[in-house]
Amino acid sequence: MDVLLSPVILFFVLGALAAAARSDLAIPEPIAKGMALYLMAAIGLKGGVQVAEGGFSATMAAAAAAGLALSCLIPLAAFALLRGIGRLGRIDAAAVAAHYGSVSVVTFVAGSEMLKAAGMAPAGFMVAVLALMETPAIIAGLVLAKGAGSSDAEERGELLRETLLNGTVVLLLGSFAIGLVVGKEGFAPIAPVFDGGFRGILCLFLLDMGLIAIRRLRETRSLTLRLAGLGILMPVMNGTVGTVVGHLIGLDAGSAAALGILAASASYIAVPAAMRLALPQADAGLSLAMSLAVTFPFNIALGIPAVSLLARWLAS
Amino acid sequence: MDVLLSPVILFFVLGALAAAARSDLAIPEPIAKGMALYLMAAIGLKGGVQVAEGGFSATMAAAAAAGLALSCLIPLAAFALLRGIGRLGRIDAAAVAAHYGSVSVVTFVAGSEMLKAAGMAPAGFMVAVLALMETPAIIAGLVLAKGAGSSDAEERGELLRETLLNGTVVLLLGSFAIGLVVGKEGFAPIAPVFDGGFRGILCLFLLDMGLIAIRRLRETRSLTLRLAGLGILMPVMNGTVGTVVGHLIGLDAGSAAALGILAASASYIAVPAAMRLALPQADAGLSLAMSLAVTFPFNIALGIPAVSLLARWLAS
Amino acid sequence: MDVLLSPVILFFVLGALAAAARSDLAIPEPIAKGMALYLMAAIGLKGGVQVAEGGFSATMAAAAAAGLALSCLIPLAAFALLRGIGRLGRIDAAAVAAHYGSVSVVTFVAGSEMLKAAGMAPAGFMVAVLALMETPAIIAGLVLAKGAGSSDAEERGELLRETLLNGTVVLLLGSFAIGLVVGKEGFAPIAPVFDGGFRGILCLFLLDMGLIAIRRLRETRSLTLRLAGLGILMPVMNGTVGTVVGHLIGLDAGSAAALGILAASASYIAVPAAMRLALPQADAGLSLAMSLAVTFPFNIALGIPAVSLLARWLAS
Amino acid sequence: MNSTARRKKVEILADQPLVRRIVEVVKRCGVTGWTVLPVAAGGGRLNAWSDDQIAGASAKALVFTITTETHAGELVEALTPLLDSHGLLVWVTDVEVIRPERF
Amino acid sequence: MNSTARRKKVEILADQPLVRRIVEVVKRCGVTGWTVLPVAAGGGRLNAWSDDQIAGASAKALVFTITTETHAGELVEALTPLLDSHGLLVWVTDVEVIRPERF
Amino acid sequence: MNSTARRKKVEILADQPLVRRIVEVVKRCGVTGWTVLPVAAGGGRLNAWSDDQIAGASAKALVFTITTETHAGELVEALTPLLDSHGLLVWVTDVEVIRPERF
Ligand SMILES: Nc1ncnc2c1ncn2[C@@H]1O[C@H](COP(=O)(O)O)[C@@H](O)[C@H]1O
Ligand SMILES: Nc1ncnc2c1ncn2[C@@H]1O[C@H](COP(=O)(O)O)[C@@H](O)[C@H]1O
Ligand SMILES: Nc1ncnc2c1ncn2[C@@H]1O[C@H](COP(=O)(O)O)[C@@H](O)[C@H]1O
Ligand code: NA
Ligand code: NA
Ligand code: NA
Repeated sequence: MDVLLSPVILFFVLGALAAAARSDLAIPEPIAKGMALYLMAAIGLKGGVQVAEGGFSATMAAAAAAGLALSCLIPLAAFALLRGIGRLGRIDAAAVAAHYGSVSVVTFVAGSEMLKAAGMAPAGFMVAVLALMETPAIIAGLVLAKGAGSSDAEERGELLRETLLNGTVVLLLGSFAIGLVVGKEGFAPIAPVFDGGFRGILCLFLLDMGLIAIRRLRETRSLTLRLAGLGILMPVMNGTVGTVVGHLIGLDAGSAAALGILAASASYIAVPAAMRLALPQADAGLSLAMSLAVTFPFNIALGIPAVSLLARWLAS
Repeated sequence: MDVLLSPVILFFVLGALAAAARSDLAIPEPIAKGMALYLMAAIGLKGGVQVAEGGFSATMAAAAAAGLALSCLIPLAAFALLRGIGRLGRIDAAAVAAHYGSVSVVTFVAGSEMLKAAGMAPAGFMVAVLALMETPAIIAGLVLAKGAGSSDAEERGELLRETLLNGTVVLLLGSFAIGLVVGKEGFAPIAPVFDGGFRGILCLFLLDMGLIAIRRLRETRSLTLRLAGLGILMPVMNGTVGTVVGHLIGLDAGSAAALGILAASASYIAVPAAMRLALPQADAGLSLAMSLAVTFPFNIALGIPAVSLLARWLAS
Repeated sequence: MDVLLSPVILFFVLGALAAAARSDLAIPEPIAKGMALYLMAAIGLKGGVQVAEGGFSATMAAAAAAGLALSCLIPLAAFALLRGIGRLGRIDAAAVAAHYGSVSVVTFVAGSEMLKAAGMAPAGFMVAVLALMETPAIIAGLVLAKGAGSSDAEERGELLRETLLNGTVVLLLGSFAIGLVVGKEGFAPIAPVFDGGFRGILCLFLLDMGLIAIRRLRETRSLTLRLAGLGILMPVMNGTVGTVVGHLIGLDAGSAAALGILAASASYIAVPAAMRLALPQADAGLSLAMSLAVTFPFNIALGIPAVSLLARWLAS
Repeated sequence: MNSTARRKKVEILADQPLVRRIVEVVKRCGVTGWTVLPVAAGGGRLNAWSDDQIAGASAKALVFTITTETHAGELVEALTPLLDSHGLLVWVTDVEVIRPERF
Repeated sequence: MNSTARRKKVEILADQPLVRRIVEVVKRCGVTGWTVLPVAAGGGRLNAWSDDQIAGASAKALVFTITTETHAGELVEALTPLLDSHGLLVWVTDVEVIRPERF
Repeated sequence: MNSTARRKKVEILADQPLVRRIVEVVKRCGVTGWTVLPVAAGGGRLNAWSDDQIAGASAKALVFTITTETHAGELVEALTPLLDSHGLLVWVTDVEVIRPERF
């Protein structure tokens, strides 16, 4: 409970309230993007440094495999729900499903902070799992849409390349690798920026997320009540599955919870950009409204605490 | 005297000199805006944390009331001077008067730093007083202009809403509330950013202020010598009144000086934006030139030290 | 060798690899510019503080004179090489020569960090030498181009003013002066930003440099193999000359190496902007490709370590 | 083959804080869409300005909408009250659009 | 004296991630150059949007090229497949250029 | 009713560092105002570029002014010396302005 009164969450609430009251508070877009890049570099580095300390293990490989599997399979379940309950067309359902199979870096970061505060910090390698989970869902989504759109073989190759070399993935894995190479000692001189500054920047970033989430909610016309409900049901299901899988493959409670958080989270950075290219006929506003304005706040406020409890209960 | 050789002031001087010499030195606008938001979040948080430590008191209520009164009344005096001595028309006089009744966040921040360095740090609740003083002056200014412009009832309601929910006010009061809630302990993990980084960022921000102030001075054609004189006379008067009022209502020397600084300062963020909407016929360049290029540098260089001396002398 | 595995260099490599793989990773332009300004302010301040500690000396004057001489004379040698071996026309050769006579702030910063890590930190006054070396080369370049373009006397005066008051120079010398005035004590409160944050920001900045260097390399059509070769030959020659001169005028090994690094580096900020105005007929893409995409990476990877070895060997 | 048709592009240069109000006027005139371009600097009768203001209070933006001649006329009509009071600049260009049904 | 000539300015409003692809189409049509302007905000049939997205996925850009009538026609033709599928807006204006050989 | 009139919109695409000089030329030609739009990217005869340069040395901007046919002609004339030497692009469009006295 206490964790909900941490500055990080309170800044998110402040942003949401300001947007709800139609305040003109706004963070300049390049600053927001700069903070996002900073957060990715920081978690990549810190994860790499931790793995450099702890060494590799079989659990890591199991976590990676589980993450990949979740990212491929969640879209299938999501697609069925979105078509059946959500009454979406094939293309829109496939696009939204891809968002939910992929992951949200900021949800992961906020979740890690909360887990750390609760004394159950996830393992450093979970950052690599995060990076691995970003893209398979995109491909799953495209398969679900069955090559809709004008995509021929060459175009699909191009899209695959663009997806795998997506800025987020490259920065996360790259920083992770740098953390691995430099280790704790090499990290020390840059720690004031990447460790000391981390939570403060995260506060400002979540302020912006609160503003954006509520503004997007207001601007979207195609978000039905049924779809909003799915925006809550899906993270509940995916989070449970992810945490249980994490527990079964032998992850510690914190890492299992982190896997649950990854499964529960929905992308709003990498996937929207890819869908814009690959499924341009899909309603981009709808996917963003669901992932950013429904699922993200739900996860921050309730999903993460719930998943932590579950992981702790499983481990006990 | 020594305080004038602090890095913060010297960076302001550097910016002013660079602009005077027509150097092409410039800080990208999103960066400047990002720094402004950071500074507001930081002073809000720090003020809230301090109040959380010290608890509420009757002096706080008195300070808030005094601040509100000053923000409402200063525009009246300023309006008379601007019409009489400054020879401005009613609309322009009302617009400029609103700027002087409201406050400048950066002047307050620079003043707090100088007071702190002089061992007379103002109380944490002065941040809330700052936020309260931002908007009443805008309404006073509009009343002085007597509903000039095409504003009907609905439009006035809209304007009031926009003014009260101005980004600055929301961020200041919101961060103050967050500081109150999380207290010293919750602030610790984000202190490296919001406390450790504070003075350094302030340096870079004042570098930009120096550049902007002098550039604006050069671009403005409607700033007469009489008006420039008023840009110095008004902060002297308002600063004296504010400090004396602060002393009379029982504030400690540092807080009384801070109230003087708030009274002496003129807005160049919230009020110009509001005036652009509510009094579009007013000469926006003139208000900005007076507040930013005359009063702001005067306060930084002379006004703040003078007010500090006065407060110390009253308290002794 | 170990220094090549520092986070700073590894982030440069990450950026270069990402650009080579055509990832869409990109740092928003205002952020990159903000980081550049921050780095200049930081090295200026730190240099000034160091000189304030150490006091002035005859060596400093000698270093300044040597720097000025190198900045004036390097363009002559470079011009001859670029015309003879590089087969460039007079105007293009003069423009490129000016880039190589001037200096790269980021190369200097990266070099200083590496020298510091190797226990041979350069003297604080080398920052002032850096600032002095920025502009003479521009004038030398224009003389070499023999007043080509439509520049009459008035225009030349204007250009000289703009060159001397270039933002980089003003910020470097201004921060240096501020560091001198405030000294170690005045620097302490802003040290978390300007010292603590330095290497972390440098990492992110070099990430961007890696991205930009490789992207520029790909976009440029006029970079021949001969010119690319000169982009390596010139820093080797200039670095050797600079280091030897530094040794002869009595600089310590670290400062001699720093002078070598300055001589070896080629401008990609101040000079391109000046050339755009003064020699608009020159191929701007070519100069940038040589300095940014060939010489900068070469210096970071090989030039700086080589010059350090040379300086250490001379001093031993 | 693409079908094309003549339309009017109405461009409005206004102070940043006014953009929201202008967009409301634009929407009321039955246009199908509108776009806002950022403006970096400018100069007119009174002052030169550039977008280096901390508050953006002196910053401007360029709103444009492509629409039929009729709607364009209505829009210009509806903007008239703001023209002098808020110092807008408005101008209209002939354009040829592809997919006329979208405008 | 400057020689001038009539040319066509083709403007394309598109999603940011599509710009690279559009530029490729533009280049293939034999134009001498192209320019991209940033777009701050807009609104159309579905949603209003503004460029405050962290990822820029809903951001737009305005690509324009000035070229001969023939090349303009070819470009419009080449863009057709993307018009509906990717929701581009395309319009063409008459312009008078100085130094016609550059366009 | 609004009075409208024909004017010329002169647009100049130039390197960022040149903008100050161009604005001086514009001012000398008796126009009532000018506006600068930021440019994000582009490509021409030599290189493609985008505004990711740290120094902005390869960045461009778009200056435009709306003015009478006479002044537009003078402006084009005055820009001629810079046209080839500095690689400017200049083009002119017909526009219909509201409140003709402002242009
Ligand atoms: N008639 C129009 N005039 C100007 N911009 C438009 C127009 N219609 C649409 N747009 C722009 O195109 C984008 C997409 O429109 P739509 O596909 O209708 O959602 C909008 O966000 C606007 O920026
Ligand atoms: N035909 C054109 N249409 C639009 N923009 C152009 C055109 N030609 C050149 N440009 C722009 O002008 C810049 C310089 O062109 P160039 O001088 O040919 O390298 C390019 O980077 C483009 O931004
Ligand atoms: N003739 C014009 N052509 C282009 N832009 C103009 C013109 N006149 C004014 N502007 C723009 O409108 C703004 C306000 O002009 P003014 O109201 O005359 O101060 C200026 O800062 C310019 O950005
Ligand atoms: Na997920
Ligand atoms: Na005041
Ligand atoms: Na050099």
